[in-house]
Amino acid sequence: MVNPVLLIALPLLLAFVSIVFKAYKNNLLVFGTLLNAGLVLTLNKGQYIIGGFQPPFGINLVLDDFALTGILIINGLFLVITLMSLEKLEGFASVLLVALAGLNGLVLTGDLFNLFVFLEITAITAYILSSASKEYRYAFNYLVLGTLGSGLYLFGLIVLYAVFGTLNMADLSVKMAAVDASQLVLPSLLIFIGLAVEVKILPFNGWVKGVYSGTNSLVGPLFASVYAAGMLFVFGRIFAQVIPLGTYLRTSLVVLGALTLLAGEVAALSKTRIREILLYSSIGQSGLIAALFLSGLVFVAVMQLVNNALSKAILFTVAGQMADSTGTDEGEELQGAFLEHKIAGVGFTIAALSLIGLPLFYGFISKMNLLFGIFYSDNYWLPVVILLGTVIEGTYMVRLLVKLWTPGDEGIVSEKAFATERPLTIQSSKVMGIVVLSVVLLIGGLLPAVIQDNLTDSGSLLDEVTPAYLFDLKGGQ
Amino acid sequence: MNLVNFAYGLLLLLAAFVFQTTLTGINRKVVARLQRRRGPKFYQQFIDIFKALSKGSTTHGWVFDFGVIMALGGIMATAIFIPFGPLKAVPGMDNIFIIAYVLAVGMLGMAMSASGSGNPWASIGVSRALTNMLAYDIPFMMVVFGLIFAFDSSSLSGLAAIQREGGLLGWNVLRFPLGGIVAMISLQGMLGKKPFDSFIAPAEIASGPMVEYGGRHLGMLFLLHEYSTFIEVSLIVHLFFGGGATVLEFMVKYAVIYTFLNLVSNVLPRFKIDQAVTFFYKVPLAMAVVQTFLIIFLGMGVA
Amino acid sequence: MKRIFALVLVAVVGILLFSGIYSMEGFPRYGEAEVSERVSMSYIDKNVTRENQEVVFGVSENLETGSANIVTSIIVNYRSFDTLGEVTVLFVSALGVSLLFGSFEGRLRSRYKPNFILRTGSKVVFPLILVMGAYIFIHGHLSPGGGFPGGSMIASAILLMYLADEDFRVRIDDFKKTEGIAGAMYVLLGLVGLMISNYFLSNFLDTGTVGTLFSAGIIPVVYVLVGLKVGSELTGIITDFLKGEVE
Amino acid sequence: MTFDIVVILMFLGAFSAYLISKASLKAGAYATTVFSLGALAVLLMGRSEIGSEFSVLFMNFEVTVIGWYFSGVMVLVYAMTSFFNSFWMDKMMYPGSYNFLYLFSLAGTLGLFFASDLITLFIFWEVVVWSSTFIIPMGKSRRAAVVYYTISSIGSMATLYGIMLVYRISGTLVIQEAFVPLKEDPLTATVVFVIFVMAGLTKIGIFPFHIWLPLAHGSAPHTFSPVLSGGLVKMGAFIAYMSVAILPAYEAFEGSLKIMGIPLQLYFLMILGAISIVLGTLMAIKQEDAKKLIAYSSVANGGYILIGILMMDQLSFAGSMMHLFNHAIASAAAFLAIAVVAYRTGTTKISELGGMIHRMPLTYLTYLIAIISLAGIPPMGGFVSKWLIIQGLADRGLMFMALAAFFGSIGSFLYVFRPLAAVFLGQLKPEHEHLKSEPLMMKIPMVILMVLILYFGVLPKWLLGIIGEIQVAAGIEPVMMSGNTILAVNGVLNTLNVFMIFGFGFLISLIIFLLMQKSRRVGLMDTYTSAEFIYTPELYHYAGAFYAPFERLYQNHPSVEKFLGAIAWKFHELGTVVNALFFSHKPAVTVFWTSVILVMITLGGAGI
Amino acid sequence: MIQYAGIMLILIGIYGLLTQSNIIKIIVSLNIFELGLNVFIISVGFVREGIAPILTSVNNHNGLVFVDPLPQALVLTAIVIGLGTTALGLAFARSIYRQHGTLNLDEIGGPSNG
Repeated sequence: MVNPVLLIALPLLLAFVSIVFKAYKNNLLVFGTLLNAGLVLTLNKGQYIIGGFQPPFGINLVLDDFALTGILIINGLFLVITLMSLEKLEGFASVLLVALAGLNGLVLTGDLFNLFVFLEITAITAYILSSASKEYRYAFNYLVLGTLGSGLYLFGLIVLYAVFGTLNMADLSVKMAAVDASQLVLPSLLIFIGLAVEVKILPFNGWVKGVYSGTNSLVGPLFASVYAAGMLFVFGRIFAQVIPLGTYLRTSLVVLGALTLLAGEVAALSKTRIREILLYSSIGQSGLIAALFLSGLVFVAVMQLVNNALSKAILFTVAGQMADSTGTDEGEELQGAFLEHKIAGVGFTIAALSLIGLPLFYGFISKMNLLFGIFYSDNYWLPVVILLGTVIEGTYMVRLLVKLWTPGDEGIVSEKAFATERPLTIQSSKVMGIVVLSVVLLIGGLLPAVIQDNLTDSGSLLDEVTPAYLFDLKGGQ
Repeated sequence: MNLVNFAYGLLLLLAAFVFQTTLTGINRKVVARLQRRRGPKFYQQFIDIFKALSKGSTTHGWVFDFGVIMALGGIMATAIFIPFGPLKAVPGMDNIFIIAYVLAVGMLGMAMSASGSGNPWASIGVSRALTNMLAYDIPFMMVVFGLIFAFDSSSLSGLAAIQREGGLLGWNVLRFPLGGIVAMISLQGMLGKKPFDSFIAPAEIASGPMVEYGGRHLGMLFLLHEYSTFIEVSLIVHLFFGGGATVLEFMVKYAVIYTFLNLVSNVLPRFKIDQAVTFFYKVPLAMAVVQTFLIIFLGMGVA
Repeated sequence: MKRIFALVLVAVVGILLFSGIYSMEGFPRYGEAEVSERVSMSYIDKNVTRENQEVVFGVSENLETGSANIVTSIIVNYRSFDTLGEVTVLFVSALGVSLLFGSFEGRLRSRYKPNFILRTGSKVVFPLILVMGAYIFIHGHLSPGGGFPGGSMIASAILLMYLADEDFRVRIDDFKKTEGIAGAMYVLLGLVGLMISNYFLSNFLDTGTVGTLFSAGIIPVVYVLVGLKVGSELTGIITDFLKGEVE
Repeated sequence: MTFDIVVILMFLGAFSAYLISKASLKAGAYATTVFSLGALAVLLMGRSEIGSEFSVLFMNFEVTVIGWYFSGVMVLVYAMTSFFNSFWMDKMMYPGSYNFLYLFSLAGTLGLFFASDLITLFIFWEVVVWSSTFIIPMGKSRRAAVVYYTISSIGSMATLYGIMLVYRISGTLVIQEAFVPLKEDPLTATVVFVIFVMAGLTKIGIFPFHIWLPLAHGSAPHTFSPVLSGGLVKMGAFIAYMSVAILPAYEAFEGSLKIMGIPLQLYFLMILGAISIVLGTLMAIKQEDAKKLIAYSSVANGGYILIGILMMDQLSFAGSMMHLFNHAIASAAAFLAIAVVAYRTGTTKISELGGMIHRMPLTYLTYLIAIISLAGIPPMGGFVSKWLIIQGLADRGLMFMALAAFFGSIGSFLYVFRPLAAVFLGQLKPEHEHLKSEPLMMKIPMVILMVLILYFGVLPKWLLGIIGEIQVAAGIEPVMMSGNTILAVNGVLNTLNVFMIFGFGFLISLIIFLLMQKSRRVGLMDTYTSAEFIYTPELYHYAGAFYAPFERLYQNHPSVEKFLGAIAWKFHELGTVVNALFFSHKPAVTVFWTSVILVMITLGGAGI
Repeated sequence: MIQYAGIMLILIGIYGLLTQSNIIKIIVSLNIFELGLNVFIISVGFVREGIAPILTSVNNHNGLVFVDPLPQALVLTAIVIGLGTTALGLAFARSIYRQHGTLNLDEIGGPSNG
């Protein structure tokens, strides 16, 4: 029996070791990520207590379906992304190990204050990673907002502690459920804002643009898929399972999520730089997933989250690599970039199509299910927003794909001669990573049962919130 | 369909040719008198046609020939569908829409042949002819549509028979006066008479589509012209003037209408092509829509 | 204009915060916190894993946590995972700072030369501060203080040396190694706990009698490690900040 | 069992075509032909197995008559067009992918037509959309692909909403059962109908969703335009059919306001169809590019098809179903003819061509027959279908639709004649003097299509028989035939007789022609030139602004393209506003918004 | 009342963040914000007449009225975390100064809106 705390402790240990043996830190990182990815597969669900003190007095790790999915995604993607972009590590190996520990802790912990600590660990690693672009003003902006956000989170948390006298999630959720939700608007809102900064919900996400638009092929996918996934898992944990939202707050926050979706997609539409397009798309997706969590649709939110994380890992890797090797990620300058990199191009395309939610890819399955979910919660306006968002998203994604595949001006038959002359190189490690991720997306789309079953497997928390209406694509009805 | 039908059809074709060509000759005389001229002999038109047919000619390739053959063939086929008074070559084939569309084969053939000559003037003429057609046909079809709805029949002879049941007052031109006027105006356009003759008038660009023709080609086009006149005027006679219970009745009505149109034509100036379109869409089309509206929604004049 | 607007906005936020917080049912008025209804009561009574009991200073033995300082018992025992995280935060910040300034060489110099008193006095005070720091983290379970204050004091001694001596340079690598080793030891300590009692960071040592120096199980050990780690981390941060402009 | 094999085989065929293309491009292109012809053969042989059901992965299928009919049309168009693929292999950016996507989209359409539940339907719908989206930019326009995708996805997303709504209400996704509860609830039925039919409208290219059609059809690769126009557009008709026949709209809207017996909802759609006819015609008339011209004609013909389907009666519906087939093959043939020209000359601009008949007479003939059918002139197939539609309209007295139909019919003479005159007839340009004739592989599909167009114009019995079955399945009176005579309530049409009389007239005409004196052959430049001496054939060719006087009448027309473009631009601006409002390098901006949101939500909460 | 003071400090911090464009001042504002927060946290655990939660030879058993020890433990963590972010923020500030030659965010261009 493997204790999930190892997922946090081992990378941390390796991080400490890595500054002693500086020369081996990259090896330690690879070792650590591999170890973690391996460990994830051996875990058993359950509650794991730290220090031997029963919750709510001590801190515990909760490894239910939800958290298991979370760490599976986080560790798996972390491994793939790290292996893809080893050459971009520079000095960040130790930071990445800490980040890995932090993200795992974030998803696993069952204590709200402990969550705050991990939130800060993760956030600080993110600040450091975001300085990799040498655009320190954006990193600074992120730091200020992140700190403010976690401060507000702590504020809300302390108010809750003052009232309920506990910091344990399970304990608190029971106690909070007994109280009239309208009493709890303020602390809930403060906690929401605190997390919303990291989850990238409009208008708390002012930092995203500066930080994401300069990311390289390592940091970009890490932020957009792993960090985003981690933060969203936390968000889902808290707002779908811990803090009961009153009707009013739920509605307003769902509206905020929906607005984020629309605003993100619309802003992406107006952009031409690839990473900017992708970052706004990330914002939109975060809004969508947050809205789903807030609506209580945990299962479909997780599906969409998985889809988003997998797709964004590919998209940002390719976009970052484009920027790294050609010095620009302006779509116009990179016309026909996939001519010489067909495999990466196909991977990029699959990711983009999956993100839009087109069939044969996993995104379709998740989109279907989330729509069914929303309809069954008798919400008829949110699907309209989501579908509108999908149309916009499809538009700019297709626009981008078409540009990257088929160079040429309007009115002229597309030819190789029009392709970009910038020297785009994509290492074989990246190509392999992209292939792996796209195959996962394809398998998820064609045989949804494979991913679906892993998400629902004999679970605790997730199964309880998994609604009975869930569309079983195996049966078709 | 058997050989008898074909023979009958051939006969009808001959009759129509003789009748219409004679009428054209007479009309040339009438118009000449109107203009205080002596005018040609009434059989001058026959002479013209046969003379042209027998003369030598030049050709610009096989489309040029094929187009003419197709045009004349199409028009003749259409003429066979038209009941000559009570006489019909093939029963059950006088559906108005069939006639309207078969008519187009001839048009298309001629247009093709003209363009095939390689002479841009011809193409310009064709473009004008087609534009003109777009102008006059729609009000006309609209009125016809109303008629079909009113009587639930799209057979020419059927419609004519229904009118004759009501005597003189049963004539559609009286039942549906607006429609009648539209039909007459459209007919003027169909026949290429003034004021709608800019595509074919000798004074316009090199006689329009006909510019390259001579000899047998031109002769066949003359034939085509006679037949199409026959078809178009017959349509009106059948649709609005009760057709003909006897051949004579039909011929009289026909002659009167044709002459009347000719006279009208001779006192009017000529529209430019876009003026013609504007005119047709402003006045006759509006009238046709009103007429059809009255028929369909108010049942006015439907007995 | 902007400032007035900001003021108004902040005022509105303030009013809402105040009214929101104080209108909540069950939010304790200042000074009226009901400790008995909170989890803290068990920390005071040290009865999380055992039956309710009397805890008497200098008498009670083998409690679940032997720390006389209840706050310390929370930090290092009940919520020790937080502390590991806290150490990590500091660790990763120091790492970030050193990454940002990693390529710099030399040392920034103050516009003002350190005066004689500072130079001499610092040499006297330096060992005293170090000893004081060590005292504080070793006695964290008995008196106010602990690894963090103690570590900070050690770092402040180094800072004092920086101020006093323009050419003072620490060997940053040694500090890094100390930091890394101390951190690793902390985690290993936790893992040992995991092996021995199946709980990560569990208190596997004998807790002794409340109030004596060798009591409280792993607390002093952890605090020593934390103290060393924090001291070297802060030293590292100070050193990095004082690095010069030359790349 | 035949049909599941077809569907699966087509997907596998797509992959194998890709792999074969890696070995040899030509072989890959021929593989598309082989596979699509194979599918056609299987479809024809499997007619007896209509009604069979099967499942693949999580998708369920049932072969209905209408699905079979539609897929037959689709596969025919694909198969015929695929003969052309090999000629463009070396000119295409991604020939292998082209072959792959070509068959992949075909497989998608098959799945779509055979789908028995709504999700399967939607899956294949989207598969077709995205696979074709990636073929289009290989042609002349990247924007076309984006517009195509956007418009398509507006439709498909609306439909998806409809599917979800239906599922929410009825609890099933099986097409035959899902709509049943809607009959009792006209309001919801209206909502479902409107959003469901939207996908159909976007795909057929009904106003105001028509803007993608000329863009995409006009600038797609030459070998894909026939498929787009002849084939994929018909998917929309399928959806329209489903929303009217399966919903069933007439029953659900029994209580709503009716105009001439047509419920208001359907009448409104018919008006859109009518607008499409008029608009497609007007726009086609003024196009300078042959492919765009045919594309706009597809808009107009889409209007006919839609109106006919919405009528759900004996005549117009049958006409519409038949027109679907006729338009598919005729428009495919026309596009193929233009493709031949483009293959030899490299352009499709009308004014840059001329006199092609002297170099490629067969292509000319194909084009001629195709446009005769498109314009609805006997004795081609298009005539029969248009006749049926118009008879049906006359029966119901739908005067505005009829007005549009007449305008479309007559207008089509104008636009179809234009390429005929300016591309194939007229002066041959000196640079085209030495063009070769069309290759043999191109001749084959053209001849087949020509024969089909003519055959179904003269003997439509077989086709109308199938359509009758469709009508029976849809619960309406089937179109009646006696011998070769179509019996409508207000008229009869014997197509064979029409053909024979036409032949008779032609024979007489031919005899007259042959009896007379032989003509002397002269060159094209040897014409009446108003006493000018002209030596440059390029200048002696009337091609640009063919209907200038008429075009002038509506040159300042309001444009949906511009309107939708303005909307798109507004979205773009909105994005910039979002960007400027919320994203900055200064924390103060976000802190400000945070405070504002905090205030708003707490204030709102306090109020409740 | 110390609790009100805490909230006031939080508000002052927010005001500073809203109005200041100098990076150092922003960091200071942030610190004020955190300070206020910490004060608030401590105040939540205060019990009137309560003693510090340390057993000594004087206050030698657990039956006495202690103030809530947990917030104090939390504050300790929060302070250290605040220290970490401040250090990193200052490091960023120095980097920004090196890059742009100014600490005023208004003078540094933002992301382009192109």
